[in-house]
Amino acid sequence: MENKQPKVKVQNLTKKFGDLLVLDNLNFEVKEGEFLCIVGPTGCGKTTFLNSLTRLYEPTAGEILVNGIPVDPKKQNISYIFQEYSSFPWLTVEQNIRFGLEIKKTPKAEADANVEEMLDVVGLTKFRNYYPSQLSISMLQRVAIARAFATKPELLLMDEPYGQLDIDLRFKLEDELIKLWKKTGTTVLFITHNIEEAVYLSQKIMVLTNKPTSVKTVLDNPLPLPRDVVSEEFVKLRNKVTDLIRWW
Amino acid sequence: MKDKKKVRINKYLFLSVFSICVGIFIWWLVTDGLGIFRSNALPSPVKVAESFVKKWYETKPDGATLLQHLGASLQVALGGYVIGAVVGIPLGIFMAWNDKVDMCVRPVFDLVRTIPGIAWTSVMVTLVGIGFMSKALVIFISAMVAMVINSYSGIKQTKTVHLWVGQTFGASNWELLTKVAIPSALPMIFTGLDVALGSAWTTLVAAELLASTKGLGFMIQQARGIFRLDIVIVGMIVIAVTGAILSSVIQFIGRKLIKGGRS
Amino acid sequence: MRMDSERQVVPEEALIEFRGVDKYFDKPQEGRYQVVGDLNIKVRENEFLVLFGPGQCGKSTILNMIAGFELPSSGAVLCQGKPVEGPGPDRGMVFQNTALFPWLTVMGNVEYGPKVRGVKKEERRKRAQHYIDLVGLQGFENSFPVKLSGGMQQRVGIARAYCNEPLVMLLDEPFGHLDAQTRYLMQDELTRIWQAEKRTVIFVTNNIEEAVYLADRILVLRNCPTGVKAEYEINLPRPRNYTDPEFLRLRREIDAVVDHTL
Amino acid sequence: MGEKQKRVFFGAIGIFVFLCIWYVATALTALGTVMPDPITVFTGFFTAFVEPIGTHSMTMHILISLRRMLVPYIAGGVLGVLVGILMGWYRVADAILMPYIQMIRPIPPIAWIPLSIVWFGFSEGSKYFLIFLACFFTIALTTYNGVHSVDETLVRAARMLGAKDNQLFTSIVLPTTVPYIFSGLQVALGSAWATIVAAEMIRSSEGVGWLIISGQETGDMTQIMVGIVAIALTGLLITSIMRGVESKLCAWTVRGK
Repeated sequence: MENKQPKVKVQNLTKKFGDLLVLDNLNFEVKEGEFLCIVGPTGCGKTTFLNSLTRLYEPTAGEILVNGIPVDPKKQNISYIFQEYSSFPWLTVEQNIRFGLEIKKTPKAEADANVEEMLDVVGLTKFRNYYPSQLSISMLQRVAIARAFATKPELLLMDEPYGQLDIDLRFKLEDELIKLWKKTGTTVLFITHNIEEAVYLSQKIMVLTNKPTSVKTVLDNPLPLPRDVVSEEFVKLRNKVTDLIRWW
Repeated sequence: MKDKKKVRINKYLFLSVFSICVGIFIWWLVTDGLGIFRSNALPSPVKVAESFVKKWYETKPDGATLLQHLGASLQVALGGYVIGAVVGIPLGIFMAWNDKVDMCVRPVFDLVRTIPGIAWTSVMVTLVGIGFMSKALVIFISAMVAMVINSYSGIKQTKTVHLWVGQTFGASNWELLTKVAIPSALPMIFTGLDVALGSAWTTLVAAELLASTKGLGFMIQQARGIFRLDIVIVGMIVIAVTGAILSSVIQFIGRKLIKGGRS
Repeated sequence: MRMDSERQVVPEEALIEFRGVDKYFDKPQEGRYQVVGDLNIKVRENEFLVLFGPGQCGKSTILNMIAGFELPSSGAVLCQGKPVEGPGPDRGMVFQNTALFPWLTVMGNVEYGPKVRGVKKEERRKRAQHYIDLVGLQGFENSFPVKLSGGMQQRVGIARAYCNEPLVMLLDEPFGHLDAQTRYLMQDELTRIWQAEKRTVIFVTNNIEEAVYLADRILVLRNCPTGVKAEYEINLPRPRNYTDPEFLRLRREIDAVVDHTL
Repeated sequence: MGEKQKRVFFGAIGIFVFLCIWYVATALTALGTVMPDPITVFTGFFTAFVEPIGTHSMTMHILISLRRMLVPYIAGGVLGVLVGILMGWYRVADAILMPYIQMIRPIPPIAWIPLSIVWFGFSEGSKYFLIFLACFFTIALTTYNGVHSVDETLVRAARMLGAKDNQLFTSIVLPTTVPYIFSGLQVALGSAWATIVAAEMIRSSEGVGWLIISGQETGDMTQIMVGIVAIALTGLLITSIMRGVESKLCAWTVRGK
């Protein structure tokens, strides 16, 4: 497993808006099927970071390789769940989930199977013909997650998807995400402000500095799944990450 | 709690109906009742109602029935309107979708849009003479301008996050436009269709007042010439009612086509 | 400035009291449903009371009944022994969506209370400035709320409520929309402000860490129709630490008691 | 090159290309026999400031048209805001007045021209009446919507802070309504400008509308085009002034750090 080339390789990624330096020479690697959490202080330009990774923002300098070739959403199978609610209000739940598959011109039989599977996994089968305006916040987030996983992505980016949910719902969706990640073996880059969430989900934690953002350090997270947020080792790792970030 | 609210609502409903009746009564009082205003200054509601009924089939005094005038007006208005929409919507979308075109065309468009549709009548009449064509062209311009404005802002208001979702799935520029931007702009495009219809209808009436041989505008202008104010008021009522009906038809179609409870 | 009374002297009747309170709401389709069932609460002077419970049901309604926006369907809500009839400056409230006046600057928002109650200009300006400094907003007096970050907007909300010198401060999940780290900062700030300006505080939240971090006393509430399920005295020294063993033990214990949303 | 300069640069190109197309079309094709080329139109436009057309110079034509529009526009605006607030705040006023507003509003102001001529003759009065109608209903309704869009939590916040009912009106309802009033004023401005042009075209002896119609009667296309340029530039001027005033007064709605 070790000598295999990394799923994602980023070399001196830099991003400037005009002369304002936002991303300052980031270098890191992510292995196949790994769950990497990225955590940084408030306002550390994390959305710019993820958008540059998928070329939504053109990086000023640096190389981003997925499976060894420069990243290109048209060729590679990448999905991105945004912090803002991004389900299409004019499509039903089912049509929303099918959206990615249609863009990627997936054959109908396979597409239908994926959509049915995803509807079942996120528990929205009963709501397939509902429109987003009729759904609660947590159901909307489930639609976005189902849509992202439906295309069986090799790389999944998530920008603090559970930021607005209350604690019970957040833990529930986090458990669902881990189940989906284990089942599909996707490589996940999950960015968040919430340190407890990062320690709860990750195999590896990458800590970013404040603006201009660069990689402070990368920590391994050896804790066995499922994790207990009040257990001894969990809290030790959490304190370690907190001390690297604490600005408050 | 609930029934108290219901009582309050019909109380206000009753008040509205009552206020209309009072209005009509005063109108009748000052005309037929006390004869303060002669009918060439303000015709009584009875006279207006009477000519409203008669005008539908009578050709007096302007040589065409109300129906024929209405038909003539609708034909011109809807003709110019449809072409204006067919040209205006793609132009607005095209202008909004690529920035270079947007920046070039925008200032010219801002200049043209402040020119009221009616101003073009003189140009068109001089170019193609009085008659159907000049009025249709004027209405085409006013409807097209309204359509471009609304489809333009509809596309510009597409949420960036929706475009990002499309881009990350690898959608081409054309797919982003057709599968994300246009569906998101649909409600605004229908607002445009509604506004354009209103401006087409208003411009038509103005054009007919200026120079025409048939149509509602022509009818009320003629009637004013011979002091038949009752026909003028009948004409105004028909203009208002037709405008309202056309607008509600567009809104109805909009509610049917726009999915997701967003219209 | 109000002289703050000695903490040990517990007046015989509580500052705020709920006696057998029920509350029903009528929704057009679903008809009548009960939100609060036979609630009995006593709130002591100058204590930091946290109403902690799952999801959305009932907690805010209790706060609204104290503030006077809602009246109980049955039973009584008393403030200093007298039934609450409507909103009043003696019960200041901080809302989850801040509810700042967008057309007023920070200074305009904070001095709004004294202004509508007829306090003269330079007296209320002085008092407003005091509370603006207290919540750490020096230099932002003339900016509009739309230009401020979430955390700063909440500071204005707190300063605005404090500026009216209320008897009790009601906070309805004020940090609900903030990101996790700003939330920690605001919890520290609120503790500091509360210790500087002694007032009774009633704080509603569904975040257990926030409840244990802030509270002198926690009332764990049931799901709809809500009522007091458990009560915990939290006498950890302040400033508290989210990860110290005793804190974690309390958190585990309370987490076990509360009924989780499905 | 900054965003602003880019916008101005490409805008200038757009206008230049538009004028070239216009010039080429009139110079080379049959259109030239009927339509004057841009140079003649613009020279005609600027000379009109010096040599009068009809009895007035261009400045006077524009000023007269503006006066005819602004006097009733202000009256319609003030009355529209007052009636809008009255109807928004008191259900009784709403019940009594709303039927009339909903009945009269769909009638295009231009359809009132025949009646206005009978009631007010060809005097300024008939134009004031038309413009008043063009503005009053739009502003009244947008103000009414503004009063109804007051955010309930803000009313609660104000009550909590001790505001009495009359203070609620001045300190919450009015400020909420201001942006609505401005959007109503801008829409009304557009329709007022269109109405005054139409009214002047129907019957007047000066003003930008008269410029066009007299050009049409004498078949002088240059004068028509000069009139259209005058209308376009004046229209652009008043809309940008209105937008400037709005951005100052509604600064608190502008997002962004």
